[in-house]
Parts: sequence; C-alpha cells; structure tokens
Amino acid sequence: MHAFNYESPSTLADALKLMKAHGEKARPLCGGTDLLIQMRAGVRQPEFVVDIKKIKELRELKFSARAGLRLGAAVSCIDIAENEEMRRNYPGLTEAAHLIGSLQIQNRASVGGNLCNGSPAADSTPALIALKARARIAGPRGEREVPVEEFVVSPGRTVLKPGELLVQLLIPAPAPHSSDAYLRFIPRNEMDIAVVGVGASVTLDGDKVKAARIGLGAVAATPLFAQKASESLAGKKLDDAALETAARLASEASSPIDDMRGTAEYRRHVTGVLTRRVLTIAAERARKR
Amino acid sequence: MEATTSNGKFKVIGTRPIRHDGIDKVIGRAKYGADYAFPGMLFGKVLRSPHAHARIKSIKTDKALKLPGVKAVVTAADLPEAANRLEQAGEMAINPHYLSMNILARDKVLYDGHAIAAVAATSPHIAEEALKLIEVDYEVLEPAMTVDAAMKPGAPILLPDLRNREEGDKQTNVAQHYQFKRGDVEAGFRAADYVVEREFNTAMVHQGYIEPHNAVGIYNADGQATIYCSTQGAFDVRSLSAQVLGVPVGKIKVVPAEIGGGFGGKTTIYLEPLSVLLSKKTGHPVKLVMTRSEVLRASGPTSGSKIKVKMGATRDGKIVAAQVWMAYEAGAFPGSPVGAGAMTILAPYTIENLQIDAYDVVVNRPKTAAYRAPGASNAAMASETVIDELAEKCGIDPLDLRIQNGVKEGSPQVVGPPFRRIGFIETCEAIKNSDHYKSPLSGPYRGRGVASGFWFNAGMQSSATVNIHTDGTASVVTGSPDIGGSRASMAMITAEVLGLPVTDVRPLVADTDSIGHTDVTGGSRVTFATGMAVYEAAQDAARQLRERAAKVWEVKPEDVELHDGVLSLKEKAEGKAPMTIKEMATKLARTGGPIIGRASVNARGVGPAFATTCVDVEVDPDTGKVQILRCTIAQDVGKAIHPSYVEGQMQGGTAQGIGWGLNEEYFYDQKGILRNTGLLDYRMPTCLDLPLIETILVEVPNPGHPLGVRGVGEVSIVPPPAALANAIYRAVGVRMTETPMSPPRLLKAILKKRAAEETQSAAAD
Amino acid sequence: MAIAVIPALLRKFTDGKERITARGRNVRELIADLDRQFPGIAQHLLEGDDLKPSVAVSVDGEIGPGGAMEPVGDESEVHFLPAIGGGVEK
Amino acid sequence: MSKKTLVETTINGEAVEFLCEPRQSLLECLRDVLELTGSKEGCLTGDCGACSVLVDGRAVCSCLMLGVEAQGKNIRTVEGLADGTALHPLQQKFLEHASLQCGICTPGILVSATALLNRNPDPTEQEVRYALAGNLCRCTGYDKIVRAVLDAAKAMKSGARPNRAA
Repeated sequence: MHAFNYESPSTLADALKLMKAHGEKARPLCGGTDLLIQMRAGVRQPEFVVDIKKIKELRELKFSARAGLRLGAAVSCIDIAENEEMRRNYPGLTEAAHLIGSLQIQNRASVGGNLCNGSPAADSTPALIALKARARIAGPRGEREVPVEEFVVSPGRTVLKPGELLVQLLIPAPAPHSSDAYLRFIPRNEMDIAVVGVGASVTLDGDKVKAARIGLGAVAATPLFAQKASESLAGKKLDDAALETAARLASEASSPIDDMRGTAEYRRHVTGVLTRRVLTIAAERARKR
Repeated sequence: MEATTSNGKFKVIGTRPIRHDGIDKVIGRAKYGADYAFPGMLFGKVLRSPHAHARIKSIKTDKALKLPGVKAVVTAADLPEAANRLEQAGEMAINPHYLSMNILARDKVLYDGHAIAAVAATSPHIAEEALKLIEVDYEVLEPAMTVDAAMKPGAPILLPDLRNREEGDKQTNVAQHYQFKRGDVEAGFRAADYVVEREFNTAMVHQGYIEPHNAVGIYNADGQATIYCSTQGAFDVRSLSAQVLGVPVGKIKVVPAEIGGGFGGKTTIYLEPLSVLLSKKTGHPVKLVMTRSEVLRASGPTSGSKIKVKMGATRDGKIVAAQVWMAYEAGAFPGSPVGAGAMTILAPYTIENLQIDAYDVVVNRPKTAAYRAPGASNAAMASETVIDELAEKCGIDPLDLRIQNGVKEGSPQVVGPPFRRIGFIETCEAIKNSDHYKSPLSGPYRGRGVASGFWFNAGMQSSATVNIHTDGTASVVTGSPDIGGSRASMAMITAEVLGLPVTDVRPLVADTDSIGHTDVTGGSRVTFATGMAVYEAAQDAARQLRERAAKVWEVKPEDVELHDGVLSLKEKAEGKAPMTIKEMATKLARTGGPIIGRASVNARGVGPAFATTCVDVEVDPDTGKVQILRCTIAQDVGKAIHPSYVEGQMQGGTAQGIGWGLNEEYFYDQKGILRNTGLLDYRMPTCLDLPLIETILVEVPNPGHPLGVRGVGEVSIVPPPAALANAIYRAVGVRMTETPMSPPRLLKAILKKRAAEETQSAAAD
Repeated sequence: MAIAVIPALLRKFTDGKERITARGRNVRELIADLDRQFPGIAQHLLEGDDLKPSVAVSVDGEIGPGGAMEPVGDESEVHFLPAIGGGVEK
Repeated sequence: MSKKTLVETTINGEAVEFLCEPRQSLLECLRDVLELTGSKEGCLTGDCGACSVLVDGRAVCSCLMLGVEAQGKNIRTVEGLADGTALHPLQQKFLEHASLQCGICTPGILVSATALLNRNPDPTEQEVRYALAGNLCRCTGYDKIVRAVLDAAKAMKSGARPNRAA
C-alpha cells in the first residue's frame, strides 16, 4: 500500500478543516472495508486519510415518529441491524444493512460509507432510495442536502466535492400503513456483491397502493430510482397485473452490463423478478402497520 | 456420521483420538510458512504480466534498485537454462525447462499474472512500490484462451518449440494426444437401442486453499540454502528448486511448514527459488507471500475442458459402446491432467467397445497444477450425466444401471489391466440403501441426482522412522506434510503395532535432511504409502524390542511376543515375568542402545477409490439459483484409520465438487485478463451454502495394504458436479452441459425450455 | 511368454495388433523383444535405460514402481499406459 | 515512508504499545510487529475471514482495519481465547469433532464463533452458518465445524465456561 497520513478528528469542525486543507488528496475513512481494498489495489491513493468515526454527528442514530430518522454516516451496519426501532420502522433498510458482506464487514462498514463508495451495486442505496432518503452534506461552503438517488454520479464517483463530507442521512418517518423491503440476488447465500438489488417502499390506502418507491441497484452505472415503475402502482390494487407492470417498467429502467457477476439479459430478467417479490413483501409489511 | 465400520481386531485403528498437532492449531501457535520470521529478514514481491500474451522487448530495473530500502531485483537473466525433459512430480508431470519459464518469464509472457521479476526490500510496502518502478517494454500478442481457440488452424502459437508429430512437424498448441481403444465402437453403437451424445464445457477452477503460497529462503555463504515453505512435498520443492537454480539437490534443505491447504496446488514451486535467489543476492533471509490475486492469477488452477461423450445402451440397460473426445486447457505450458481424465472417464463401467481421444492443449492461462483427483471431475460431469440420461431412456433407476454395468474385481480397466478387489458396486448399494435415497423428495422444483466417481490413488515413495524413547513412549517421523490430519493416523498405526496408547506416540513431519526421500502429499497416498512405511517401521521397532527382551531373558527372539505393549515369552517361564515396553525401554542402553525402527517403500498394491454421491436440490425457476437440500456420499475407503478425518476428506471433497458444479469459474475478459482475482467473485461455497454432508464409509479392504488402507483424499470431488446436474434435471427438466451451473446459465436453459414448450403448445393449438 | 498390451497410438508399429507375445524377465527385456519384432517401437517407450517419464507400466494389474526394471513373469500381462500426469514428451 | 505512530491498545487483556506506519493493517501489526501470527492472511479483501479478531467484542477482519485504528481499543485474537493451558470450550470441541484439517481458517472461525456465542448462547444450525459465512474453509465442507460450535454452545450452557470474557 502507498504511504499516507492518518488523522482522526473528534469534531465535525476539525474534520471539515482537514478535508478543506487537503482537498482532493484527502479521503474519509469509516469502516475501511472498501477503502483499504481500493488503496491496496492502487485504485485510490489519498495522501491523507481522515478517520471520521469519532465524530458525534456522524455516529448519531436518532428516530422520532414525527421527524423521521437521522442516521449518522458512520453508524455501522450492525448497529442498524440490531436496533429495534430500525427493524420496526425501516425493515427494508435494516435488512439491506444486514446483507452487506459478512458480520465482520457489517461490524465495520456503514450505510454512509456504502453510499460514498459510489458503487452501483451498494446494497443499502436502493433501500435508501425507496425510503426517499436525503444526504446531508457539510463542506467548506456550509451544508447542503441531496436526494440519495442523485448522490452517485458514476461508478465510484459521487456529488461530494473536495472538502465535503457526508454527515447524515435523513429519512422521513414512515407514513401510516407503509413499510419497506429490500431483496438482492447473489449466486451464493452470503458474501457476494449484488447481481441485482431492489428496494421498495409501499404505502397502502385500504387495499390499494397510495404510493410506492422502487430503488434499483447493480443494473446501471449508478443506483436508480425507478420512477415510472413506482408511479405505475399509485391507486392500484397490488394484484398480478400491477406487479407485472411495475416489474416490466423496472426492468425497462435498468441498463445493465455483462460482467463476471451476470449478463445484462440476466440482470434485466431478475430485476423484474425481484421487483415483484420485494413489492409483495413490502406490501405485506405495510398491511400490518 | 453414519459409519459401517467394523473394527475387528484393531484397538486403536478405527477410533477417533484428538490429533496430536491439534492444540497448536486451535490456539494460534502452529507455524505456517508465512509465520516464519528471521533477524534481518527482507520481504519480496513479484512483478507480474498485465498481458495474456506478449513478447518482452526489454526489462529495466535500475529505477527500482535506486528506491531506498530496495536490496535486490532478479529477472530470468538470473536463472540458468533448465533441463528440457519430463519428470514425474506427484500426480502431475513437470518439465524443468517450462517450470523455469513459469518461475520467471524469459522472452515471452504467456498469461495474465506471469512472473517477470522479483524484488527484495526492507518492507513489503517498499517492495511493492519498487515493482511500479520496473519498466517492461512489451509487444502485445493475440492470446488463445480456450481449447477451441488454441486448436483452430492459424491459432496464435504459445511455445515455438512445441511440435505436432502426428501431422508433420508443424508448430502447435496441442502438446499431447492420448488414445484408448477397445473392441469395435461402431459395431457397439449399432447394437445399441439408445444412444446419447452430448458436448460439455467446463470452466477452469482453482483449488482455493485459504493459505496463499509462501517461502522464506536463506542462502548461506557456504552455498547451502534453506527454504521454509508451505508445501505438499518438501522433497519435490528441493529437487525442482535445485533444477531451476542449477544447483545440486544436496545444496538445498527444505523445511515443510504447517500447510494451509493445497489440494494438489502446492505440489510444485513458484516462490521458492526466488526466495533463494534474492537471499543469495542480498545475504539476508527473504520472505515472499503471494496475495490472493496472485494465487488466482498465477498459481496452478485445474483445466477447463471441452468433452464430447457418446454412449449407447441396449433396452435392458447394458452399456455397449462409448466414444469420448476430450481436450483440456493445460495453461501456458504442457501438462494438463487430460491423460488422467481419459483414464477415469469410463472407469466405473465395463464397456466392451470404447474409444477415447484426449488432447492436452496450451492456452494463455496459468499453468495448471494438480487439483484433487486431477482431471476426473470434469470428465465425470460429462460421462455421469450421459449415464443418467441413458438410465432414463432405459427406464432403469440410475443406481441400478450403474450396478448392472459397474466394474468389480477382475473387470478390465479402460487402460487394460483388470481391477483387483474394489468397492464400486458397494458404494452404489450403500446409497441405494441409505436413509437419504429411501426418503421421498417432494415439492416443486426439487430434484434428486446421483453420480459416481473413480480415482486411481497413488503409491510412490515414503520413508518413516519410529523411535522408542527411554520412557517407553515413541515418536514416528515421516516426510509427508500433514494437510488434513494424517499425523494422527501415523501415530495410530504406530500405536496399533506397538500396543501403545495413541497419546504415547508423537508424530512428526521432518525436513528433507532428517528423513529419507518421501514423495508429495498427494494422490491420496499418505495414509496408504507413508502409512505402509510407518507400519513397517513400527514392525521393525517391535522386532527390535522382542530381540532386546530376548537378550534380557536369554532366550531366542522368536520365543518372545509383543501384545498390547507387553513383551512376554510365548511359553511362560519362572523369573521371566512379562515386561511392558516402558519397562523394556529402561533397559535399552544395557542391551545395545536406542531402538529406531525404520522403513522405506516404493509402495505397491495401490487400491483405487470409488464414490457415489446423492444430492437433493431446489431450483428457483425465476432466477436459476440452486439450493442444496441434502447430500450424502458413500465412498469405498478400504479401512478407515481415523474415521473422523476420513469423513472430513469425503465432506471436503464434496464441498469442493459442489463449488465446482455451481459457481466457481475463472472469468477472463476478451483480452485474456482475469477479472475475478479475489474470493469475492471467485465464489467458493460459504458455510451458508451447504447442508450437513452425510457420509457412508464403505470398507472394502485393499488387499495390497497390510491394514487394508485405500487412499481416501480425492475421489469425493469427482461425483458432485454430475450429481448436481442430474438433480437439476429432475427439478426443472433441463440437462446442463456446462459448469459452473451458475444462475445465469441455468436460468437461460430454463427459459429456453419454457419457450420451446410454449411454441410446442401453440403449435398443438 | 508374457503378453504385452500395446497402447492404441502405438499400434501403428504393430500392424494394429493390441496383444503381442513377447519374452523378457523384466520390462526392459520385454521391450527389447518387442523392438526386435516391431522395430522402432522401443523409442516410444524407453528413454536411456528406463521408461520414458510419460509412460507407466502395469504388470499383472499393478502399476510397477520398478519401471523398466519391473520383473515380468512367464504368464504376465504387461500394459503400457500414460503416466497419470501426462504432459508433453520432448 | 510515512512517520510511525505510537498506538496504545489492549490485546488479549494486556496493555500493549506498538509503533506502526498508518499504512500497516492491524493484521500486519499483529503478525509482523507483535509476532502474534495466529491471525492468518488469506485474502486481504475481507472475503475469507482468516484474519478475524475481536475488536471491543465484535468480530472484524484485521486486514481491513489500520493498525492506528486500534488506538484505545480492546482486541482479542485467537491467542487470547484460552486461559493459560485451559482451552475455551470452542477450542476443545473443535479438537473433539475433528473440525480442522489444514487448520489455517481455524483461528478466524474460532474468533467468529466466540463472537456468536457471546451474543447468542443457544444458536440454531442456521444461525451458526450465518455467523460463520464470512469465514471460508476449503477443507471440511463446514460439517464438523458447525457441529462443534453447536456442541460447544451446549457444553457452555451446561457449565463449561469460556475462561475469560472474550
């Protein structure tokens, strides 16, 4: 691995100062489960590694029924997975966090890091998209918020500018009769990167869908909000025809590639399959709320 | 853990003692190759080719040498020309000329990851930085990545000196053609009521040992070198390194460290001569450890293959003819296991008319090495699925078809000579009578498949000594690196012969200066051949103990017997009470000195192994993903010395076979660059992917071994891919002819079948 | 007299015959006798005074670790086969 | 070369100080600096689990953590599971069940299994398999490993004790 300097600021202000001072040469470190691998491979070679795990705002996990969820960018996946409120209110995001790598990875990795890594196949990002999450970013020019579906701009690249840090993810409180779910397809039962990942949230109004959001992973250069597929469900009963339409539209929204994890054709097909399955699960959960 | 073990006359053999080296391994004290460190030790790294096929125009190392902390750089210019001839090394043959070219590329690089230069520096990070400063100028050439591409006319030629003697003296990528022929194949097919003909493609796969290759080389001023490394064969490391370095064998000592898995992959050398070269240049010990990416790119996986099988049977299920064409990827240098593949593919069956043509083909991939029953699993994927199809056509249970045509004592082998006592039919019957096979499998998209496998097993050379200590305990020393618990078996055999408690025998694996020549831990040969040497060495020690007791009692040695650790006179005599070995041990000094029992063998009497595996699967018809519901393997193990470790071999091989069948593959891009260079995308089964693996130990003693031992290490990997394919067929109705049967491949087959059915039913409407 | 079983690809030297009667107390002598009957075949089986590394021999069903020195009995059946690893001959 | 940093940490119950470069992983520090070679390097990408150690009670891949991040942490490695010569019940059961063949994955698997049993003293087979999914074993097919962990849990419930709080 190349040589670098390591800093571990304990306040957001100090972290931002460091990020500003070193600009493009700096890279935040959270769980390190992507960054260390990339540095070993020479894919990223920051001269300054800024460990953000000691910063209070980034470690915050706060839920309120009115304001929703404030999820610090450095909260580990396991802390999410083992949090009762998370499991109750955001089961889809929780299961996504609980799917990222092994327990050893979940003990270190964060949902914020998963997002900032910028991988199109990040498991938690489609789940965040489904929940209409917004990314709270702090930087030299103050704070800004970006919808999660706009956060990743191309594989490995995000909207973060030099000097900026992802501080928190802001997620609305679940509406009545709503819930979410996440499913991914991998060849093995654990450890793999998603070949396709689909997150969905569904809000019901009686036996009809009031609103739905579908996020897709690993089927395009960036995680996607499948808008047409999501909107197709509004006002409909979640029957076979509605599921079929949503699945077809989700497949159409994808623009996957052939690689060692699957062919484009396969990914398109499985996008439809998972969309159907994940909507069914989310709706079942919503019915119970 | 069902075992049909009848322990008979044995007291120790067949029991399950705790392995002697176990504690060190559960507390983290056991020393594997990478765990060695020496004062002043440097760290080495290897520069590797980024191209699949290229000519090396120049290599410049001066910038690298100038980096602070860098102590030496070596290239092929530092290696002598090695002899160009074939030598047996374990289960694979090795040509030192090519081996040397694989250690460091000479004028061409032949695969992505081919080693070009090595650096020694004061830290691994500096060595890594230095690699970036070595400038290599390449002329990139077109690669030949598959047997199809390498065999077609006008294919890029990898090795200019490789000639085809069958078709004039042309340059070729076909290094060898084997042929086996018996009877009249055409007449055989004419007599068949059913003929099945299929073409198979199997992907290159890796052994996947968790411990990467490693070596610490220490070169001394007197020209003596010592290598510490994790290897399956210290003596092979010594002789191969000596050839590559151009020094006499006696100049090298190899100390085998604990070894973190090998499965055949650690029977050759990669880093070992580099560690010595770098140590010689720097005067320091030098340690090299491969990264996982280096292991996958540049160690020795096993061949991908293309296999065509045609088999015919009469209505009543007699297989009357078989024709096989098979071509295996050798990697960059000749020597795939296609010969073994050819000799195993039809081995379980008596077929009067057969022809097998087999081709060893060089391609721009890493040189293959042995992998557990080399060549047999891909071969069985082809033949055992065709057998399944024949059984279906004949309307006969697939196990019954196997039993009907299966080889037994006296049946001719594919290669000619008849089998001795073997247990193939017994493994089929064991599965047939198993709880698993008798339990109905219900539910949609579920299926059960069976398949069988054969492996030769190996004999070869082993040495052993048994030392009787002054307190009556013993140690048993062999030269067989212990890769799966074999030390315990060596101690058990010694304990059985001497009548000692197994805890009173300490087993040890010695370095190349401390024990007689011993061939690799491979070919399932350790418990068989080294076990034979240990058995004889223990008998030798027992003989000497009887002689010493005879001296004490002033009788003839033949009047003394040794039973259960007690020496006694065959006919009781006054004042000559029986003595335990412990008591006798105190008198060794006065009766002639210490006792060392010794033996060495070039073992005869190898007993081949057969296994039959039954697997239940459930297929997700919308994604093509396969879940394994239940899996049972019955294997003829001869005599299980330590049944737990025999079961372990059966379970481990089964797991590897399942990985091979479902998800593992080398994935190269268009340019011949390996894309899945880590364990994230080289998908070996995790704990969540497998069920408990049920084992049935069938014990048909090998008449060629004093204890009835057959090799047990390899054959378990042979049946699973075919068994899975057969199970998938019963689950979703598609015959898979490619491995891995990964979700995209299986889904494609399912969708194709569905589309065909829809077309058919539309036509029927 | 022993029976030598000729591998398929070498049968072109034996007029297509698979089983040849030959004499010899060991494999080397047996090959010498084969070569007398079918000149040229020995060079495909022997290298110097031993078997080629790519060739193995089985006498009466047992792979002989003695190679060319493996004893052959009067009634023996001797098979020549590829050494397991296979590979290329130079 | 970047400057070395002093790291103060607790390893297997002992206060430990060591010097390392920021680019050295915790695994490298354990093995090369502290000579604790029980944790193994299998992949350096967090896929095999052979380097697993407990950090504040949680299993992590020490290859994916910097040595400098160990500052102020409580680390336990395979070398710290037994209490002197008294083996942890998991270690004992691994021996009894012949759960190791080559043994290279064993340290990491013991660490992951320890983390599991600390949180869930009565796991199902499926829970054991999930907890060990990040630890590849290529020798055993996992059968005897899973059985040993379940048996160790049983033994610990009926009195066998891990000798220290791991």
